[in-house]
Amino acid sequence: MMDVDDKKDFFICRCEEVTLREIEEVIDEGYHSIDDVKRITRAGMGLCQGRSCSKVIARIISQKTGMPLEEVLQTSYRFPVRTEKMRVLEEEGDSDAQNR
Amino acid sequence: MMLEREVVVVGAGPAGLSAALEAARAGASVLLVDENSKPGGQLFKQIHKFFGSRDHRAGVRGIDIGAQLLDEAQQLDIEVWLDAEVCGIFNQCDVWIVRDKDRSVTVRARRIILATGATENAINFPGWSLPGVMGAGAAQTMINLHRVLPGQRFLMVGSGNVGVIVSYQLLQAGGSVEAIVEAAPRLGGYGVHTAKVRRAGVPFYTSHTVLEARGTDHVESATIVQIDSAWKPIGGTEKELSVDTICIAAGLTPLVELAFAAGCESFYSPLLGGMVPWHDRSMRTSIPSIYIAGDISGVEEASTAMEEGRMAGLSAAHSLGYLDHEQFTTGFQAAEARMLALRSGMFGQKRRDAKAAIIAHERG
Amino acid sequence: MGGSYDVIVIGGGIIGLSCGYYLTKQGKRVAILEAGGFADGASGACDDMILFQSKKPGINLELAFESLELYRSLVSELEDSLGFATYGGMVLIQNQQELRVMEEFVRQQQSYGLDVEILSRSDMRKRQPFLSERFIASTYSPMDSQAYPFSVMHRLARKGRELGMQVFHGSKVNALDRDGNGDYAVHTTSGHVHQAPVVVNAAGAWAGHVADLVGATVPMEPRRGQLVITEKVPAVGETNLWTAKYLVSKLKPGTEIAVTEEESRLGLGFAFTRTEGDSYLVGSTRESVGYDKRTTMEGIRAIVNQAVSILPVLGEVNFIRAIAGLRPATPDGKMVLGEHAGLPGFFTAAGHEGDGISLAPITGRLLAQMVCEGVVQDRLKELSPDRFSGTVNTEVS
Amino acid sequence: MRRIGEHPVLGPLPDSEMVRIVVDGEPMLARKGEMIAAALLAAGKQYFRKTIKTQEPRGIYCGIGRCTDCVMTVNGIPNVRTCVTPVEEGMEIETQMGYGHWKQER
Repeated sequence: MMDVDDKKDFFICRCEEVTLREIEEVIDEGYHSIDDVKRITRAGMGLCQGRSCSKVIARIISQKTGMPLEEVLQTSYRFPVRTEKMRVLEEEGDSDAQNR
Repeated sequence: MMLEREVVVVGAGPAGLSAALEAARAGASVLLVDENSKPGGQLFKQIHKFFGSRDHRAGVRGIDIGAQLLDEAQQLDIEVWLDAEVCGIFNQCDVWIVRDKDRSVTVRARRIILATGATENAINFPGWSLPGVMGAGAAQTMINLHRVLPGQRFLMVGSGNVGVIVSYQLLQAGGSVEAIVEAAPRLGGYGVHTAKVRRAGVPFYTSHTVLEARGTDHVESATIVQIDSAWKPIGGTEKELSVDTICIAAGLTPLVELAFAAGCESFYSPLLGGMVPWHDRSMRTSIPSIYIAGDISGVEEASTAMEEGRMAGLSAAHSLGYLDHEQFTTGFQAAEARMLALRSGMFGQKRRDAKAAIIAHERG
Repeated sequence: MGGSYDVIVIGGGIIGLSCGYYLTKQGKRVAILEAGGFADGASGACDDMILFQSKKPGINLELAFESLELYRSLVSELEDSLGFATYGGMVLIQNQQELRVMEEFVRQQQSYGLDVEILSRSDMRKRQPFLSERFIASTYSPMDSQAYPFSVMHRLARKGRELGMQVFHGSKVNALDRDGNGDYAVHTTSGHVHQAPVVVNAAGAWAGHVADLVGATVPMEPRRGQLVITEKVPAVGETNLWTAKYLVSKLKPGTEIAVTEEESRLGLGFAFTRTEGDSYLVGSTRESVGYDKRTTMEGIRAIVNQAVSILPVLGEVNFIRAIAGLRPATPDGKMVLGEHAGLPGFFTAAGHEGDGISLAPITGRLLAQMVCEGVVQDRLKELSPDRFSGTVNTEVS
Repeated sequence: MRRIGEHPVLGPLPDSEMVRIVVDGEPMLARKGEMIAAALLAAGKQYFRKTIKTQEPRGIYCGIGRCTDCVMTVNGIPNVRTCVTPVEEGMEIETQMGYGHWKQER
């Protein structure tokens, strides 16, 4: 019978290709916040900045440590919340004329 | 010199459109911003008929409601920036927007209404990152908006409203739905939608989930399995389905990144999708210049989002001095009454209580 | 409630963890008290660099050489690559004025044994083909290296724990007192009280406040640095890059280098380093804004526009995040390392400004020697906290 | 994977001006203004990129420009989200291997 528990080598973080096993190992070491897990495994550091994985990682931390999900869910975000090309900041189109 | 606007509405879905309309009708100058090339958000993917009271345009399809709102927006000469992504909010009032992925502009807003909607939850299983595994919303966008079937043989994971409605729409688009699996012992969606899909012969498997997806460059098959009350797979119940696309409809989470990065305080409401910005009855967050409306304030439906949008639009305009007290209260209370009417029945009551808990929460 | 130890280290950044690790290696029972989570301070918001060219000749440069060797041995001790790499570094020069200042600076560094030279324009472009045309020359040192702070801290903590070291997160120190026989009682906001005869103040930008708790004087000013992080991209040239203006913002080698009003207000300087995750850290600013760690539109715009003007290819590269950290800055630009006179057992190891990553291992080892052997090498006397005890602890800009 | 011709609610697929795009060197036609991802799905393309660490194939996941799994190299520029980028005449689209490569000529 396939025991799901031994299958932990699939990705939780799609962008940085971080597996469930790697995330659980770091939690077992005593790192119990999304930021801690991100900084050590890189899960959440990718192009989508944790949009696909941060809620899942919070659930894994909560299940493994017994901490209520409410205390673990991500509430700190950084600008820019959309990825942009560096050239977009070159000339700020601040005048009304440029924006009609 | 920085651009200035009285009200900037972020997101032109049902909530944002309604908020922009109410604020503009009240007399405020409104800038409506949306990152897509077409406004309407989820409305333009919802080809099913809405139900509810006549006020909620029952019997009208989502896409038609969207078109009506757009007409009204044009008549009121609301300034709309499409293909405009909001990247940040500084000092609680400076909205950083990048237009057409090409040029950045900062708009100083006296009021900001965030109507950024929600994002789909993930379910992780071996093979879930294969091409062919996608959100049910992604499949809905492909068929209803882009008119392309992402596959031929579908497995739907999740039997809530999104799961059953998208399954029906996949059938309408010419796809075949091999099964709908639901981890809970009972089905989730409203009976009317579930019945349509059952009549079409789609098998439902409750207390089931996806064990694994297989394929080299794309999904080729999926194994589903029965799970016990502790969500653990039960040996010997595996069933392999020959499918090429797996849609995940495991609920939505409010898209709160802009609100929290701007500094809005959070409140945890599991029933409404998780962390939401705290807000008072008038839809104002902990930051006086920032209001919210729609799924960002708690995942519900397009119809409730439209009413919340009206409430937020009216409150924001009124806080700028538009509408006298009497005009404001009649409009606001009418919208609030319609919204509360939507939160009826067993599901509705739970959402009503969850919303009341947010508003009642005494901030530390 | 709380434990008793040989040494309590206040601050769990890369400096605190290095001190804790080397003390534990010498047999001390150590507890590290970190107010926030893992790498919440400047260590988690910096540019990974073990950079020699930005160090004024003298003690900083000398210690940086020793620190580099320690990193090499840490790679084997901690059984991890630590993201340690030596890509080399180039300081870009725009005009004759900057060239004169850098030639003098390079001469001094060479006299201290740094392998650094000035490259001609064509040699410069061979190593960095994407540069804008306006640069006339650059320095080059093959020694400039880097380490990935998160791996270094994670592995220091893990190996330290294997040897018995304790690390407590979310425990902010709010009181420090000494009992009759000279032991320190360290109170935390969670109500714990830990005892130890020796306390090491490694609280970075907050080291001044920790010193106040025990009546000591450490003038420390937070200097905010904003950074922008790009998406993953193929390598942009061979080496990491800085501009001569970056050195001005950091060391003020010569006031002749012209800077614009915005550059001087933001302390803007170009720093460009490739990270463990194949993305680039693009910096930076140096702003005296107290403990405000938020990024600003002005800061992000200045950093991004500066980068694109220097490396036009970056125009098409996406930036995915902006962060800020607080560099701990002392009035004389040198770290504080040593025991406080009149407070036996109270040490400070902080104030590395932008050199925390490069000097962490050597700081940890020297601090451990001071605690365990009770002797201070002459060359380190200039780093003693007592150099400030005469001055009142005002916010020295 | 194909276009939805006749739809009970949306009606027949309106005809559209076509544009010529080049996908991994192969020219093909796409409907003017449709998203790159939709055009490639309609043409039956199995995957859009291979990941950096494990070279795993990836395609559409969120469909609305948030998860960045559908990125490809477009006109020499890597990491373009194909589900929210419309096709244009003469567009060069490449399956992105890892983080892509610099377009040498500027």
